[in-house]
Amino acid sequence: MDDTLLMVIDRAPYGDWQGREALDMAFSLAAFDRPVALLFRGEGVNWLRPGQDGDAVRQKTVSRNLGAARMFGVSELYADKAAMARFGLTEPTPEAVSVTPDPAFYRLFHQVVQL
Amino acid sequence: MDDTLLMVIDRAPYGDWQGREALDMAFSLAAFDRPVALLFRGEGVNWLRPGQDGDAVRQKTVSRNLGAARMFGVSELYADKAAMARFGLTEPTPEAVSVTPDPAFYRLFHQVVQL
Amino acid sequence: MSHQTDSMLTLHILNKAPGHPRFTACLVGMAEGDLLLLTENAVLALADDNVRLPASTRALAADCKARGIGGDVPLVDYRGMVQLTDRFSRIISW
Amino acid sequence: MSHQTDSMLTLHILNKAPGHPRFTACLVGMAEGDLLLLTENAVLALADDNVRLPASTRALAADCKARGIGGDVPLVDYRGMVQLTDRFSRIISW
Amino acid sequence: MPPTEAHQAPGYTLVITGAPYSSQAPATALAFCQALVDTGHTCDRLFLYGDGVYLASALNTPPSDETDWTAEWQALLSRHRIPAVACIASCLRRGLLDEQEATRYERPASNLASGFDIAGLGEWVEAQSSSNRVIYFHGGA
Amino acid sequence: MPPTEAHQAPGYTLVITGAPYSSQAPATALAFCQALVDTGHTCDRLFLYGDGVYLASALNTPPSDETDWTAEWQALLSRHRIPAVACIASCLRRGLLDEQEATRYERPASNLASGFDIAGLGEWVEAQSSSNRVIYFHGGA
Repeated sequence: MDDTLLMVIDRAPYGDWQGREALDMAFSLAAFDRPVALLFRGEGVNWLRPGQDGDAVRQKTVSRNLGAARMFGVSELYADKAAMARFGLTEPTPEAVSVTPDPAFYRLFHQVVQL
Repeated sequence: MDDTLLMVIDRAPYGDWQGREALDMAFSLAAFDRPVALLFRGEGVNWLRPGQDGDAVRQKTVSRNLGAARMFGVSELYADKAAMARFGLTEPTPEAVSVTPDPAFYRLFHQVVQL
Repeated sequence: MSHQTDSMLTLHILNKAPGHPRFTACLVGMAEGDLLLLTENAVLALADDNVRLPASTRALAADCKARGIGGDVPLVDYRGMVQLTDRFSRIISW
Repeated sequence: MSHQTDSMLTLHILNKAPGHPRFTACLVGMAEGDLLLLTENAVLALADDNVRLPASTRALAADCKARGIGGDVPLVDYRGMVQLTDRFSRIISW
Repeated sequence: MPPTEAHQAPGYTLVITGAPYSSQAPATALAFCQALVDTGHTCDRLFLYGDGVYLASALNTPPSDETDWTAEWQALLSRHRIPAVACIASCLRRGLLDEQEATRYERPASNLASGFDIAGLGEWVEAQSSSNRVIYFHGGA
Repeated sequence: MPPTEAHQAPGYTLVITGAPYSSQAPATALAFCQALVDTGHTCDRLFLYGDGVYLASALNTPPSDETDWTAEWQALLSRHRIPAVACIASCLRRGLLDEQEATRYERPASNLASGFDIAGLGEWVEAQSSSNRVIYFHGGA
């Protein structure tokens, strides 16, 4: 366990703003050089789906924000393995490491936050 | 099928205001002499639980509002039979008739509204 | 196009993600001949292994496109949604 | 009372109704020795036949009282909740 | 696809119960309303209820690269002379006030956006009989 | 039950992300915060984020027989000199403005309740290291 804060996103994109606002929190931590990781869990794995186009609903395409995560200093991205399979996201994504969000996983982090 | 509008409450009380605001709609219809019925479905059946005391969370006790429903002109109250059993509300309540919210039930009503 | 309405049949407009309790309640509440229109986060059901949708399902094109969802149900645009609300006089928003 | 904290153990504060996807996610995320505190609509789990709660469950008294929920887990008042947040340095709000 | 032919009036009442930035409801309803008028239908009124009243705040200030749903709705309402009513009980609880309510309750300001009026649930009851369709746009949670 | 003894400062940061009248979050957080101070703990700050910023509206006007959560929080904050900060990005989207932001964005009024300030997420980042506990009170949906 290090000092890293794990930000969990378990809501699908575009239907509400919770994931965006969680991402803003993660980016803020990174901007202040605090270690932060992201976990996409449950319906939140749909953030990682290829081929998104937010313009269709007049929102920003969230996967683009995500692409910038590493640039912003968010070092680790994780995806819920079972949820990826459930939503047909079987390919390994370049962005995220597949994990099982069990107690052992959560304990790798100093703090766990979800909105 | 008559002209009755069925207002469905499927959220538990006290955690949010959706049920209260649905009830306000039902009472408004009744105030204008429009026929209206209420269905408590899923977690919403907890509106019918005896022994509530909203003061404990500094809210009004919702079951009291409900007691006034007939007085306000809401003629029919229904409760989801399976959900009642699931939440240990096995006794027949004086307020509501147990039903199964299936297509045949919904078709008894001119309109079905839920918040 | 005629303006006949199917008086007992119902258009179910469902905008909740598949894990929401109301998603299941909607499917259970559908009668034969009813039509299901998936909007907003409900279109994720098209990619969800856990969900079996009725044959008479449509999905809002814009919401599918935003989320990168393909799927094999007919897509409708907002005008198509208007047409559906024209055709059905009974409409339930879930 | 000592102020020793169980450094790896976690207090899980859960306020979602039992049908919410996060309710299950919370139970799955709990380790042995962790404590579950049910608040707000989550206390309905005490009356819900579909839910099996871990042995180490507490519930917020005010929320139980408001909803007419009895149940057989220890109740804590808001001061008791403060004590729990004192005791656990790791706290997850679900 | 050919445009849907219009019914004769009476037309549609749209009810929004989800807030902008917490839900997609105002956005979906906007696109639907635009499609209504594009196909010659009449939108009799927009009714805001519950969290939907937050759409009517004149103070909503989204980032310049995000859609301003309040402004978009104001433009559509004005362009097609659609009356928009926010439920008074929902508004008062959630801090949406016109000048009259601000004065009545001695609050320091009013924030209701132009194009929206505050009124009671009677407007919604009225819609039940005067409109041909009442369509609800809820939050997603 | 004896009162919990207090830690020495640093104390608690409370984060509210659920709105009043749509969620119980501000109510549960209020009772928790009262219990904190009653047992000699320090509440370092209240941070409002997402829908939680709606708590900070000076225009919230609940019916007289319902609890006024904004007023209750203002009283508690003032009594114990607890700083309260609402996230600026959440506030702008949702129409919560202080005078400075109202002027900057040329909006017709401001509505931030006294006792609350608007600031960036830096305040929350700061809480991670300066407070001993950061406790979140979310909406229920």
